[in-house]
Amino acid sequence: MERIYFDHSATTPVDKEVAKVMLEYMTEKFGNPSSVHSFGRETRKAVEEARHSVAALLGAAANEIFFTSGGTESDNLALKGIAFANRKKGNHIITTAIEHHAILHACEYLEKQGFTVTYLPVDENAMVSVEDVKNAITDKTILISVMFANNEVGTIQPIKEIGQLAKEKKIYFHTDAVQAVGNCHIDVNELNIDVLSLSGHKIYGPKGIGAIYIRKGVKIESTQHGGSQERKLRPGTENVPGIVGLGKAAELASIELDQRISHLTNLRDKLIKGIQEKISDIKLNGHKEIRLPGNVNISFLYVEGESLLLNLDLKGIAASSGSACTSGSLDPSHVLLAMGLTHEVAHGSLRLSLGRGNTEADINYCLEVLPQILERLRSMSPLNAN
Amino acid sequence: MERIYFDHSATTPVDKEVAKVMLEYMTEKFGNPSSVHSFGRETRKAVEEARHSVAALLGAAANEIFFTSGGTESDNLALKGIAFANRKKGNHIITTAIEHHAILHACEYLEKQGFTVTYLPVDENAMVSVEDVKNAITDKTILISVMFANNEVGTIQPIKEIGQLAKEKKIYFHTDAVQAVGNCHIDVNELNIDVLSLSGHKIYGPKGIGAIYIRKGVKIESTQHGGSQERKLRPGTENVPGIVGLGKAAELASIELDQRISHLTNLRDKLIKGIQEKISDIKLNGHKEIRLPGNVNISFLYVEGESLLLNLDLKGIAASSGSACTSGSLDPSHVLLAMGLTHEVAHGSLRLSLGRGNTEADINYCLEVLPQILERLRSMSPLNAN
Amino acid sequence: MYTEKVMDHFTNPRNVGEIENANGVGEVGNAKCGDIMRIYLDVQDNIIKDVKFKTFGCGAAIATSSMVTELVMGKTLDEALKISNDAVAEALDGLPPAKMHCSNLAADALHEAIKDYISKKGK
Ligand SMILES: Cc1ncc(COP(=O)(O)O)c(C=O)c1O
Ligand SMILES: Cc1ncc(COP(=O)(O)O)c(C=O)c1O
Ligand code: FES
Ligand code: FES
Repeated sequence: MERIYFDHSATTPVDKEVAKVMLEYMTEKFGNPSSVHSFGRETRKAVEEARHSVAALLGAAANEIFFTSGGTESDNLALKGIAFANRKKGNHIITTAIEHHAILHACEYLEKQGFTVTYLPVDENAMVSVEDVKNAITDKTILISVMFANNEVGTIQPIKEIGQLAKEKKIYFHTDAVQAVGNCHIDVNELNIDVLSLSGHKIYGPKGIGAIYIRKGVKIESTQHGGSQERKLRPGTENVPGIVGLGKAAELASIELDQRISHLTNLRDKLIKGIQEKISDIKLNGHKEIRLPGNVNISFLYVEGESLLLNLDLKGIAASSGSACTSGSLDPSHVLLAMGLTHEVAHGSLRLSLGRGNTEADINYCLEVLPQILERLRSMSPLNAN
Repeated sequence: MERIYFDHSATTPVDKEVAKVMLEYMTEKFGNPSSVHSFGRETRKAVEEARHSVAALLGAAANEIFFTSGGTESDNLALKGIAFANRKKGNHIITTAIEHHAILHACEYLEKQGFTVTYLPVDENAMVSVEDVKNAITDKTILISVMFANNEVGTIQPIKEIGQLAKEKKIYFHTDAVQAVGNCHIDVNELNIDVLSLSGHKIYGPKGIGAIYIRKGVKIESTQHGGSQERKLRPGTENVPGIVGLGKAAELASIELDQRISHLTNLRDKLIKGIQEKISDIKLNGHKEIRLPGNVNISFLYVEGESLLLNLDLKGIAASSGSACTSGSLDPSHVLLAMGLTHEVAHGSLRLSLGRGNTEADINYCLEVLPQILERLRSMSPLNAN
Repeated sequence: MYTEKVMDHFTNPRNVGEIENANGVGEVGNAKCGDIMRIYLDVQDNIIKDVKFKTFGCGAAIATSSMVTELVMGKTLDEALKISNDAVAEALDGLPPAKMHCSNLAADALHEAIKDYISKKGK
């Protein structure tokens, strides 16, 4: 059976060119960048070139980019690194209720360490209000962390305005841009971003590599201790193939960005429209327009996410859900609940996240299969009104 | 020019089979192991198989293995994770003066957090005394961390005896086995090891992946916060290709271990003997017998390490040194100084770390080139007595 | 890491060795890394007729030693005294930031050797 992948927000396949260059740096150019000899020199050079490529994608300077093991580590480093380094200035952090767990759980940890965290609410579209951010600021606030785009419902936040506010108030502004990088135009200077997290495997790069942009002058301390790699901020032998792969992926993202956005937006809107036309009792989650180009998130009333996923999987379609039943935790997605969805509606949510490899044919196939599955599941449901 | 790689302690090339399987998990089987669909199922399975392979190499159970981003992270997690989780029991940690910076700097961090750390001295062979460990134990001691084999001079520590002692005293015992794994027989039960760090790129596996063995029942807390990957101890999307690659490398290490040890020991002894015969005024660093099979570390009096390295590099030989001039730091290798070497002698140290790809011909070439280089450098040296 | 010029002076160092009846000798140890350099001068009529060096140090230390001897050969003492660390590094098309201190070795040893010559002459 042909398989259709609609779960690009979870992870993406590694681009062929990216894989090729990584292979070269695994078996041939395998030196440790810290080494004096020629094997070391060639990888040291490659790491610096990759740093330039990542910087270019964000409008940053190369020496403002540090490589980490992924989005989670970048988020942890941003929050803990800034919190502990600026403790004397204050102990208050502002974030939102819909952040990724990497942010939320790092914040909970910081609360145990004596920090105070404000978790801002969002509206029914998962949008944060700049006014709310403003009102939350106290003279103890040292950091504002608001995600660029939400991984579940795709809503893109007013980053520029929040950045502007943070700048005026001289508070550091971090954004978790793991989902936005490669899908949105990002210029850290234009948007007033001080610190930004990104992850390789969400942009057709490798898993196990990420980066953090840190504006020159930001006071931050490391969370991992060891050698002097990454200017001591992030010790450990550099993951050269990962770094080189991320560099290549960033390069491709820079080149293809406009094309990706228009391709994905087109497919996304076609899929949303098709579902709306063919299936009743649904709810589009996230902001109607200000959303990730590849994100479709819809709640199908009267059905439960996991059984929807399993049925789609049987038909060769890979997707994800905000249902509690897929995560093993008690509550459905904290994002959907924060948007005011009831448990029942949140339970029936389906996320189809499109990628550059998807085609109109994929969308058509999905639009053919989905109504049948829903009919079957709804016919079994005790909640179904009809 | 042909290049000879004698820097396997710094990093190793990725095995061809390892690279092949990684490639498959980058471009085809690229799913996120947390996903419900078929793409997720196939990688979830692969991750668990890799966990078994790593466990098998150590005589551990699969559920005692957790994947990290490398040796540095494993070391940090071991020390900080155990320290913070057992703070109520005590605040004293015992380690040695010759640990890798990942351990030493993590300890310094812990000292700032209120822990007390004893750094045990070593003898002239870089050997730790079990008696010293015993005498350092107080009723506040919660953790003993002694490296398995030293990365610079190769000395292998009395791990079993220290483990036995720790077991009797009911103190956790961690060992940084980054250099020993794949080069020594290790059975965590036989050796009484509670926690062990290893790194993929030192055993012909990928960079950017490592693992930590944690004996069932050991109280440890995570240092990174986020999703529920690696049973919440180490959140972040799993580096599937890295994990699968590490699994394959562990499998190969299990199969080839005896053969690697005899091959390397043979080459090592030939190289040491040849140098001793051909070059005067030298000093073999590290224990004569109880050392890593591939480690040769020799100080050449009257010369400085970096110029030695550069000259070797010009002849196509890649090596490393404990000289301050190669590291940009103020002091030469803390390991060599802890063994009682003077700055000058430490400055002239050369580490040739052999790997499974090296041949007798490589050794012969090195023995041909090295005396010429030393003659040249010594003729320039103001220290040379003659 | 190193420029072509550095590698050239490192692999083919100029003026290595000792001058038997040197009338100025300067030796300095690099406080930062423990490296050592010795410079021998043969000064005639205030002019450096010959200069040689011996160095225990890194690639940059050897290259700067070599370069400094080349820079001062045939110069007057006044001219030689004006040669700074930066000038030596510059003549080598630069040094990596972590290696800038190595050039101190060469310039300082030269200045010590000149001082030695002047003090001996004064006696
Ligand atoms: C918004 C967001 N932040 C952080 C992460 C964590 O990234 P990673 O899993 O690469 O550590 C993810 C993806 O899982 C994400 O979507
Ligand atoms: C003994 C020892 N411990 C820890 C490490 C750190 O491992 P990594 O660089 O993979 O993080 C190394 C290697 O650099 C090592 O040799
Ligand atoms: S009914 Fe089984 S987890 Fe929800
Ligand atoms: S002289 Fe030691 S670093 Fe250059």
